[in-house]
Amino acid sequence: MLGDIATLVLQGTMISAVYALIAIGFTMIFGVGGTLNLAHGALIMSGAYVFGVLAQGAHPAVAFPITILVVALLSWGLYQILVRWVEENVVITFLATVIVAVAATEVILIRFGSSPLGMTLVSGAVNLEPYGINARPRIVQFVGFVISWVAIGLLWYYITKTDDGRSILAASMSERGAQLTGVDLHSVRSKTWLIAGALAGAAGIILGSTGGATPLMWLNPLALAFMIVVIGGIGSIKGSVVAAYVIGFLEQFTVTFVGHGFRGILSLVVLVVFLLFMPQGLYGREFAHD
Amino acid sequence: MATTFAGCLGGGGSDGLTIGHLAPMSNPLGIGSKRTVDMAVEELNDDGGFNGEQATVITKDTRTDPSEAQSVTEELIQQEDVDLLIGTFNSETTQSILDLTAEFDVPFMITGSAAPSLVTDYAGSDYDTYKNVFRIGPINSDFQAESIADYCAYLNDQHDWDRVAFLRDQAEWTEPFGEQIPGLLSERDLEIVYQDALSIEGTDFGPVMSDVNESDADFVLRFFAHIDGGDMLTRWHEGQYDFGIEGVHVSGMLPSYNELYDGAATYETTAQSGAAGVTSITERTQPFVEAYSSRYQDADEAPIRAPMYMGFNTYDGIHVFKEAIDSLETTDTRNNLDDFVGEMLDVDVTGVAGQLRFYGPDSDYPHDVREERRADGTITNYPVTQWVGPEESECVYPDEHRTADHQLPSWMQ
Amino acid sequence: MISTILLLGTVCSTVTGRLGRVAGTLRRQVLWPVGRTLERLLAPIDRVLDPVADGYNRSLGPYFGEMSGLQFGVIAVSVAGLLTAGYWAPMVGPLLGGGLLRTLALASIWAIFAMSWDIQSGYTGYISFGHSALSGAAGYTTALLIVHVDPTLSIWVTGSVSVLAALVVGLLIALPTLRLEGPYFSLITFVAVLLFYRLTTAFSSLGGIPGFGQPDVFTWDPMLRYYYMAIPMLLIALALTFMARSNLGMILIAIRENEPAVSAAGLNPTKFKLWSFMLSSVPMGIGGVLLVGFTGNVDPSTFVVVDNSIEMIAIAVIGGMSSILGPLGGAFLFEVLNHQVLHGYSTPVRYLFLWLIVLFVLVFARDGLFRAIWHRLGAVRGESE
Amino acid sequence: MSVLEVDNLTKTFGGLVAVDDFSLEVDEGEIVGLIGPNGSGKSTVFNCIMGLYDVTDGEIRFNGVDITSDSTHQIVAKGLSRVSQESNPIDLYSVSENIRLFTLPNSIRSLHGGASDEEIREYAARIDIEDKLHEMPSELPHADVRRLEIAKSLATEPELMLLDEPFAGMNQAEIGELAAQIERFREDGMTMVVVDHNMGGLMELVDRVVVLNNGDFLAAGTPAEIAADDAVQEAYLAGEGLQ
Repeated sequence: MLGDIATLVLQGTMISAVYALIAIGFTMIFGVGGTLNLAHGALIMSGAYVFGVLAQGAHPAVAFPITILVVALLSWGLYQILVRWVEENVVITFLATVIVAVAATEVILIRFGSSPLGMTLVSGAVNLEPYGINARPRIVQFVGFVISWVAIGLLWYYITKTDDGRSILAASMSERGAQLTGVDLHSVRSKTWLIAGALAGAAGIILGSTGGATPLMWLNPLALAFMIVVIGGIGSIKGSVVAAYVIGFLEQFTVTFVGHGFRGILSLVVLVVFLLFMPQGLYGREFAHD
Repeated sequence: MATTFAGCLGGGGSDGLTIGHLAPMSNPLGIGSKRTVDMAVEELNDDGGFNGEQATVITKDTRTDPSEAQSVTEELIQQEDVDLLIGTFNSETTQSILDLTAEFDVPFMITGSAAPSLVTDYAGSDYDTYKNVFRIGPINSDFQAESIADYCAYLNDQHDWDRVAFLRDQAEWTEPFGEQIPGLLSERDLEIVYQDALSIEGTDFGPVMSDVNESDADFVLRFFAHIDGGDMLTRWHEGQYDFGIEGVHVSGMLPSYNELYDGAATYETTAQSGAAGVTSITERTQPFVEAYSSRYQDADEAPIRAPMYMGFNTYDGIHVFKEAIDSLETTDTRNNLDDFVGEMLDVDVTGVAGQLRFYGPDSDYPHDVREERRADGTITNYPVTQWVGPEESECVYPDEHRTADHQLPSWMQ
Repeated sequence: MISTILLLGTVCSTVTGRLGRVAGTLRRQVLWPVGRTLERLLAPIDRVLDPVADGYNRSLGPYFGEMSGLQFGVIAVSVAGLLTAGYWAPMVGPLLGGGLLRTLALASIWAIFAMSWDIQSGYTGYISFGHSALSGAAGYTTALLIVHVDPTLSIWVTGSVSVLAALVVGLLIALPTLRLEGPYFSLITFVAVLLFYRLTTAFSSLGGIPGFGQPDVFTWDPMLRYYYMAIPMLLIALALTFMARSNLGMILIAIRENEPAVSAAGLNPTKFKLWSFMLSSVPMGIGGVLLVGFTGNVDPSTFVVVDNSIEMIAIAVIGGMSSILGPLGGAFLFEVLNHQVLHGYSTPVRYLFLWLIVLFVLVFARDGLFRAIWHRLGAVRGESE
Repeated sequence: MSVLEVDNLTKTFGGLVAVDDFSLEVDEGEIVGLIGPNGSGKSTVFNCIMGLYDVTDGEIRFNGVDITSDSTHQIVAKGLSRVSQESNPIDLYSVSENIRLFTLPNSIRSLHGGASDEEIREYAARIDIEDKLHEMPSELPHADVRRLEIAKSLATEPELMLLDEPFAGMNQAEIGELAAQIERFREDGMTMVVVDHNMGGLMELVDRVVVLNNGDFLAAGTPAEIAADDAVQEAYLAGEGLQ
């Protein structure tokens, strides 16, 4: 039983770290521009495919940063070329980004077909059975965990300690206020999309090198990010990290004690409870203006 | 009335023989199938044609989408006035066009779906309506389950493996296996020590592997068509788990699959009709595979070395069709359906994936391809292949077709 | 190289933004002169038809919206075209790759879906990503009744129970969520349809992935089938137009534009949103029943999958959201493009092209193609609308 | 008798107390001014009355009926109406349609009810925008947009109207004109509460002034008394003064 719990904690921790990585970019864009970027999952998917292709020719250590850069640029490009022209209308942005996502699926189908694309970031696994934990986690999972926390740490440093980053935080608190203090909203948003893209790229690499890349792989991360953001509170990075762990552990719990087929169910129940009774989420701000 | 209407649209049935081929064209299975139908028709056209007539093939993409399949099928029937429909992969796309083909009396050869219900719920319950439907292969899931159970018994003989972890897609297609496998295994003195159905919407294999490991199973018997087992295989290799991975894995049938996953599929097995062309199931298998690979060695898209199982069946289907047409002495199948069915039931052709004969109207599986059994009753036309290198696989079961013994993973040897 | 390919995902957008100015010039230099010439040609027709339109405006105008002479003419010709399609489509069809009647029948079903989506999402701005769950509920109800109760049940029985089921599912989704803000509402509908999909694929009692093949199609005769789909579609269009041109439409749009103002007007927004959802569920149910009669197979990928919901949205966007007749036109444009005009291309290429058109419309013609044309038609003689 | 009674109203946002134990009574036919520096909680009081915010504590009664937990549309139906600080007409609708929206019955069955064109013209005439009925809100000058807000409010036939900074952004001439129109409403028997952050426009108009500071009741009295009140002066010292 104790071993079960240790296993659950280990596996929950690993998967949650990836979930956090998936959700943060989504919540940042939501927080700063009020934009629901439904193409977030598609950016994650492009991260997986870009890495998958690059890793066939280049060393993963080279392919990794290039992929992050490419996806960050894709995300930035998506903002510059499409979203900024429609962002004043929430509904149009919503629809435009979801159409980008389905179009991305078609592009992948045209180029790669529907079979999965496998890739390797790092190989190897650690056998923890001698330590009483019934698991042989892959090294790539540890890497994912580290990447996730490094990314969160960097982001936290950037947002709280640098002027540049503070303008993002200010804009997510109050756009009007930020504008009054001389923040250039457009450049803040561009930066947010760039950072969110980099995070999505990292998430895509981890997802791709654990489960392969497929043309419909954007759907689940998007639903996940959406749920995490609602539970964590819209626009709150801290909330998203916490909610990612809540969801990750809930899933692990379901898998351990109920069955693998029921994976997402408990998290869905939690989502509905939140929506009905606590729609502002764990760390959502109650708005007050007078 | 509808038929006559379609007739005047399409321009009559006497303007040559047209074969409609249906497959998901973004899937290598579909691509392989398209190439083999083109090959077969070209060869047979050169070899005197179908009852003297030249055939043309029109391939339509079903996109694994039932309504798309229906739409293109209707087009094939009404505009192209096809005399034969062949192909379809997913059971849902196949099912969605059964009514349509039956309504217009178009012979339909299934070459990619193994669900028994496609026969039992249709020709099995209303023979007269659905007598146009034949299955060329693979053998249906009921026989597959039996054959896989025999294969497990072989593994037990070979390695003393008698503890089985039974995993499957949480999807309707694995339910016949879910129902039959436990009984079949216990008849063969194998014990299921762990079982679960995995969500096809994405599964984290970490906990799954832990659970299997904890159950102390000798091997995993898994049935994955929707789930890609790549994550599982990588964990298996990297974690060097002490169990084998056996069963059916549709993604793993792709000839380039093991390369894609950097060799993580090595030592896994999957059952598949045609055995990926690695063995001589009949004397025609190897010539066919060689012709295929020399013809498509420079193609951009997979599969390059051999078509996947659907390709074997589609190729055989065209040959069966020629056989029936030559005996029928007309290519107008739609207006002579009863005679055509009669000829089909008389067919006994050596194909590239096995000997082809069909069950008659009164059997449990009317018009389904017959399983082949050796003298002791063991089914032999559902071979199992094992990955042994990045591009190499061997046929490990059954005895008749075996090219190598089943290998233990290197870390278990 | 790969990045260029992935950039394709946002190709549409290369056309946008930077080229916005070019488009502006294009509009001034090419489109306006062309438009003006057209106006000059059309104005006399407008004038000739005006008396007829006036008669309509006096009698039915208050209920279905007023029209100019030309608008009236276009509507009359379109309705006549749809009603006679069974006779002319087989002749025109071969020019467009054949099978036109099937495409038009399919377009009729999608028109029902898109119009139903529109009266709820397009009008209130509460975007539903889960409308396929409603048609799915109707389809699955029909199938389950046929499989488990009695295969010989009449369509009137299975049909009405199925529409009721769509309504019930609609209420189940709408009641708890409509008091939430827009994005949450969209999320719940999105999750609802994913959940529905998972249930139908996982459990054989719900047919699993192959679904139920037992229901029969209404007919395989293309002409008859077209009319089975087109006539209910036209009736639904009439009913929804009537609703949309009433106070209800006015209030729903006000909810989209400024929900607090609706409360301040003494109107209960939740009640009207709920009503719009119910009003949407019923035709969704009818569309679901028709789809069963069209395909004869009830399975997750025909009825439930989230792509279907997105396709409804795309159709409504192309035609013009919050106009009912816009989505109707959008459905015919979308399906004819998909199945006839782009006939020779592979499926992903076709869909990619269609999605790019949708993006183009979202950026450059937010009101939708048919709404834009409609307003131009109304203004050929200078006056606004 | 009191038309509106606010008893011990408290509203907190998280830890922040926006309104603290505030009470107010308004008698029939009165015009009451509610003033206070920026951020003193005036709009919050209005929002609580109109059911936009959930009240933390206290009770609100209208004509003796408890409306504390009613939602906005129910409160409007009972005869209370508010002209909000921000003008937010629906840009897609003309002036007359914007007014018509406020006359529609709250019923899904009433498909073609609502005010007739003449009735809409009358509402508009009460605030002198009857000649702008066919214009779009985006074409109107600021003062007319503000008037449209009042016309919409009038269209709900209120007994009591809450006006939130009606004079904001207007020039002296426009303020005088509007004050005169408001005066006319009183003659028609309407009760009103007018919020402003200073007393400039209110002095002539209101019968009585209530001052809020930091969410708290500070003072009440006739405009002249308030102008002379030391505590009020002090509260405004930090701000721009009372004028």
